[in-house]
Amino acid sequence: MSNKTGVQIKKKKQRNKIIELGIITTLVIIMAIILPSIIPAFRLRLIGRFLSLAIVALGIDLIWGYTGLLSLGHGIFFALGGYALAMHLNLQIPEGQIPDFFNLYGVKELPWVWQPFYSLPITILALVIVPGIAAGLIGYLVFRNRIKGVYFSILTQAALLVFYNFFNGQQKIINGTNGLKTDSSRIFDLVVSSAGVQRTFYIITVISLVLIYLLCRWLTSGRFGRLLIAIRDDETRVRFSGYDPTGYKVLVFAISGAIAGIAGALYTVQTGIITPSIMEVAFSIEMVIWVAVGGRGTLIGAILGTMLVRLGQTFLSESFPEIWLFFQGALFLIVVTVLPDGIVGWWTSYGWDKLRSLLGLKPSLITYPSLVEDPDVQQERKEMSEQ
Amino acid sequence: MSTLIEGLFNGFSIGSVLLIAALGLAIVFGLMGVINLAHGELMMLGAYATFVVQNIFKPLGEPWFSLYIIVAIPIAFIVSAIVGLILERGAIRFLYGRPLETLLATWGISLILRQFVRSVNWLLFISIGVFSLLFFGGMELIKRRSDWERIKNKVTALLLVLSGGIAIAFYSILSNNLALTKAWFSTRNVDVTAPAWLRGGTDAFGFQIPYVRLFIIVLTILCLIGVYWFLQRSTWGLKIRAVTQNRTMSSCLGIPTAKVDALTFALGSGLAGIAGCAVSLLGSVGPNTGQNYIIDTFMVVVVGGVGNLLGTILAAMGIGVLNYLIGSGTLALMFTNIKAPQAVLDFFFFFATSSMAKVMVFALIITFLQIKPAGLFPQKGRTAEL
Amino acid sequence: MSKILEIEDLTVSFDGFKALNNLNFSMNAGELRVIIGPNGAGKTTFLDVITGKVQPTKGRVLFKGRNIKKIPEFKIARMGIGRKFQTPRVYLNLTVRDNLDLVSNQNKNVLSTLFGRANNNETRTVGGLLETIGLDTKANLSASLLSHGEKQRLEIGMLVAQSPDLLLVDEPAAGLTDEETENVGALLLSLAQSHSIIAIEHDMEFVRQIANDKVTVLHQGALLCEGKMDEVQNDPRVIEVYLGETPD
Amino acid sequence: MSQLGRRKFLLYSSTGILASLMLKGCASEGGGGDTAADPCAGGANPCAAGDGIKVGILHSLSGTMAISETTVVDAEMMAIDEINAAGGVLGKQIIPVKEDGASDWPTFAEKAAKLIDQDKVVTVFGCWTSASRKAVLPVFEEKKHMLWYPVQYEGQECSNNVFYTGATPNQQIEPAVDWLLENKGKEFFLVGSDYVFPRTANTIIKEQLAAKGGKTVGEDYLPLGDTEVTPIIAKIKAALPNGGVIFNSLNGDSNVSFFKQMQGAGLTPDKYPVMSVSVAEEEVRQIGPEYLKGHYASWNYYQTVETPANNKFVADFKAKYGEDRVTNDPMESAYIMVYLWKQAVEQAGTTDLEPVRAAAVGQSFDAPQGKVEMKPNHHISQTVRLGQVRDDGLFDIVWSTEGTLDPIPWNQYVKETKGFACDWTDPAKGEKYKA
Repeated sequence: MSNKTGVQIKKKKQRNKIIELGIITTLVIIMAIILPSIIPAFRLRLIGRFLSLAIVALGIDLIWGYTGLLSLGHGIFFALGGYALAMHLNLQIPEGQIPDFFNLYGVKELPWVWQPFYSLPITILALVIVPGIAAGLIGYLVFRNRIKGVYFSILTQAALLVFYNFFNGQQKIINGTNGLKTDSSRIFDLVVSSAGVQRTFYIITVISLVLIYLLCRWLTSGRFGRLLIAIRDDETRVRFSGYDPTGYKVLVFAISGAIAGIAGALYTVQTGIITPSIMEVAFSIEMVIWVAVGGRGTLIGAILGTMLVRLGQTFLSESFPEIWLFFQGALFLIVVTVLPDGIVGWWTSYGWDKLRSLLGLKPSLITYPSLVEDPDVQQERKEMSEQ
Repeated sequence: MSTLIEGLFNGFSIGSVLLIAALGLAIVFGLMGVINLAHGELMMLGAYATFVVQNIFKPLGEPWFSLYIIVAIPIAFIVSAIVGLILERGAIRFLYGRPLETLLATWGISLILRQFVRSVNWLLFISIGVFSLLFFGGMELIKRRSDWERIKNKVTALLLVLSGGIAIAFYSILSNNLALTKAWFSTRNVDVTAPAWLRGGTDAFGFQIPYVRLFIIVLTILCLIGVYWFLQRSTWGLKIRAVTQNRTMSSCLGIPTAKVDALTFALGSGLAGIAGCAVSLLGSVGPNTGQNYIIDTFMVVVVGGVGNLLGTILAAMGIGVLNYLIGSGTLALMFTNIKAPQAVLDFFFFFATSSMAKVMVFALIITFLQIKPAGLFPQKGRTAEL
Repeated sequence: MSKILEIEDLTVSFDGFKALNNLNFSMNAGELRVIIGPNGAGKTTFLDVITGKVQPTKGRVLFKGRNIKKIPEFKIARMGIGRKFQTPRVYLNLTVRDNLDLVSNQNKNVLSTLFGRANNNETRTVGGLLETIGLDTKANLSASLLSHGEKQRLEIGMLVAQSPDLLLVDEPAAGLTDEETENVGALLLSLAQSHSIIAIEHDMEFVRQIANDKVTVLHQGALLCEGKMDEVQNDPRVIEVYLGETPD
Repeated sequence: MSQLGRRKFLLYSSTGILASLMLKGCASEGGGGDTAADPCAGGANPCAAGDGIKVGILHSLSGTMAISETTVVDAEMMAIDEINAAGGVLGKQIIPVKEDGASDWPTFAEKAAKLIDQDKVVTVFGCWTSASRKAVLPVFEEKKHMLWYPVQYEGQECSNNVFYTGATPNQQIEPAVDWLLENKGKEFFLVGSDYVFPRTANTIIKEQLAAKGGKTVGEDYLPLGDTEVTPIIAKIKAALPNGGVIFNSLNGDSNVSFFKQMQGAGLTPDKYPVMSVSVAEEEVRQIGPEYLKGHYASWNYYQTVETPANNKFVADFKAKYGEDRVTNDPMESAYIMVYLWKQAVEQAGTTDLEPVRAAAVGQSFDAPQGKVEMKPNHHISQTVRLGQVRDDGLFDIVWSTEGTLDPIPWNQYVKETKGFACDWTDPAKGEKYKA
């Protein structure tokens, strides 16, 4: 009996995998090849930015959805990645010169932190490694002492504020509030804001999103992923089973930070500027709500949620700028109270069946497990056991 | 000597602002385990209440105007407490035991409250009133029917749509009336002016002590005494502590836990209101007022340890004094006086600006948490599962 | 016979309150020891100290002759101490099989967990365990769908998958039906053939079922008496402490 | 079951709230009156044919900067309404398209691109902070479009695509420092918010003081939005035990805390006069005149300027937006720039960008502050006035330049830009040339 179901499940899994792969390929073709040729450049740029935000949402989902760590400080890593790439682009100037803004503050020598960013490979490495290490370090200092839950959230938020102040205050190193522009810089002798370069960045964004999605899939599907869920659900148990949760949490937080770094870099080149305001408290909390709307603990939900919320925001803040905050606040409340599992969670547990019954289709075949999973049966069982 | 006293006094002034702002938060977090990101906005409401009271007293002239602040404190407490009560009943009680979700929900609330003070006008106010009257009144009426349980969902939905529709219609019909749609506060900051007796200061110990600072220190001490008395000596305080210790047991003993939750949250919110009244004497009053305090106050709670007033007090004072010593450059000067090596001096002068002092204080907090992860006074015993 | 666990002069105090007070305790390898005691006797704190969750204020704990002071919990677990909690603590969002698979993982380092796959040995262990705890038909169900008793059994199975030398079991019969209590008791007894076990229990019926070796009675953080079940049951001090709560 | 019921209830109630908010939005959009009816909104674009001329208005309507920027929007809308009431430009009505920068710099860039590409506006009036201007600058430069910027700023910029109607440092900061040196003392303490304008302003002041025999005894920067100024006040007391000049470039909320706490600490205007460059009538009102009385500010315009144009401006503004409103320098600059643009369009006879850009230089306008003229470096000539706060929260003008000062965007006190100038009328000179 168990063997038989095991084989069935394996087959089903394989089939699902193929379907998933098919969907991904189709989406990639649509996003990367068809879309750029049919919508205007500045809208494409907008979508590119949303997609880069979806990447950071994947990172948040990894630590919040799977590992149960709510970071309110991902803006730090996002900004670090963005700054890394922006510094490289700002250095694409004739030999011996330093970026313009340094003149404002009377800086004559390129600060040492800028030196490595002359080289593109080092920059690309740095925009992954630097946020990763920063996240790892913050994570290590916090997790080592078993600080978790809301304490962790608050500390990440405070760290965010500290980085924000630091970047704002360091005009002589990274131009303070004004931030770094990338639009008028050149890359491979092409202007960054030109349509061709932007389209390339857009395609790179789509590809990165897919690659990072696959990475997250791989991370969350195996034993490692199950352990993350175990840490989320009962960390003490994990510890008494002989695992050291600190190492896992540090690693996954670092990975999440690195993902945010990549997202930040892609976002920056498609925005044209990076400033410390990217590290404002509100933005980092918004990242969490994207994941919550889509459905935490489901990777596709993170992407979906980001796109929906950002599109909604663009539309609503264009139409009703004065009351956009009402909407946003309501969104937080609704998602948390009514849709705790997000759209994807709701869909898998209610929506799909509802749709089928609306269409007059037979409800999908009830096997033993799904019978047990049925909330009503569960309720009944509970009531019976209470009697 | 005078420098030392001045330094300590200034540190304590900063600390007392942190403390009065963190007090309500510490109570709500310590007793209920709820992280309230809207705490700053409750402070902001207290500050706006102070503004309104001030404007009511203005036409009365002296000597009444001098006393407005005394009236404003209880009013601010009441306003914030009522709003806190509504929030607890309306949203937060559904989220007990889910701290991270509470955190997100209260952030949503804070966004709404910030926009509310920007947009609020008589019409919006009345429309909300109409809606509440229709909806909750209707609910009360229908609840009496015997088949209530069966029709609950449908009726709720219907009532919601109906009363919402009527309220919106009401709003749109009257929305051309300029007198009604004039925003109460608008998006601009409002001015709260301390009464004359709180402006200026007195010379003592060779430096000037601002009256406002003294006032806030005294107010903080009064609040502490009040909270201590309430929690330790009053019946409701006993009930609150009982529920904190063991909710199920308390409930079995006939303590109305829901009421206790609401009361605790209202108390914390009310204290935020008083804090808002206090900070309105020092800084700006506007929709974003609360945001300026929220992270600092959380740091106080984290360093102090959960559910321990003494820890909160020490943490607030400690952070206050550190902030002052580093930010004002006093520490850097001290090291100059004792002829510390140049590298050490450079280090301390680098952090001797207001911006960098924050960076330094945060680094110190993180270091502190390496030694005492659960704060100054951690809860002990086997119930203290981290 | 060698001592698997020795506890000398152990004191644990929380803010002056002594949860454990100069406790001395030792047990042999292969023994099944039942610890009883009224509420607040310090039973759970006792387990907390052995597993490294709480650090002793005074005294020391030797596991297989090694002092476990300052060793983090996960390392103690790797040394061979497994613990079952009072309320069953399994990973509700994972399937039964995954629950067992996680603990049976032989190399629990971050990287090997990330890149490694379950080897044949481990798969076999998991398969065998599923049968032992009687959950093979529900192997692919999410653990949240199990009944209370099934969860208790799953958790015991997870303990075994860890292949520890010493099992600490905290009130395994709490909240179970009579039939399930019997099941769990039988499971414990069969495990006792290959493991050393410390079981904490309130349910005297159950204690009688499993207590073939010695029984230890704790009271106010200190050892009250120790001996065979019959001796303990008739000890006047024990009767006094329990104030007639013992069914007789 | 009750679980489900509750969820449903919450779902319904929140959708209800959402719906009501949406309707509210529509209502205020239609009835509020501050948004001009926009015949171009929605669907196809009938405006291209020539029913009106679309201009963009790009400010923060939400977020921290909304407090300041909405006042500027009011002034711009007033100018547009006046022009439309007088028959419009080239016989067409001006149609303002408002966008919200939301106090977020990337959003500014995004909305700028939207205004240009999608709404096809002929020019944009907008921005307040330097950071937002720097964020949109690449957009305007790439599209060779036109931005009008109404706020005093740190200079060190001169774009062909921007017209600046706020003061450059030599039209605000430098005269103030000269006056202080002459009348108030030689020792200066510099206070500012931690961002580019105060930092650059203070760099200039330090150079200027060094050149003119003054002394900088200390400086400190408060993080944006921070309200605890005790450490700074302690520093001031330590550095200036017997009184001296405080030069204040704090921004927004921090000013409130600064002045309130300064008074308590006994730093009074007679011993510690404060010269502010970001405190105008609107800010005085928010801080409370009680705290500010006797302190100074440096601007080109005050509500109390006595010119016929200003009397009309103030009266019209109060009639339009309410008696309790005040006018200030950025609002006046915003008002000016709409008129300067209108004149340029009329002279060019078209709204095409290049003719308008060329025609704009040399336009002069009888502004509330007096006559102003757009110079070849795309900044305007201005009168500089120092004001002292009086009981009612307005300013007594204590000093003023004779006539106007020409703008100098590249600062002559800063070594790197000394000797440079900007001239867009001569292709050989352009953005930055050695004069």
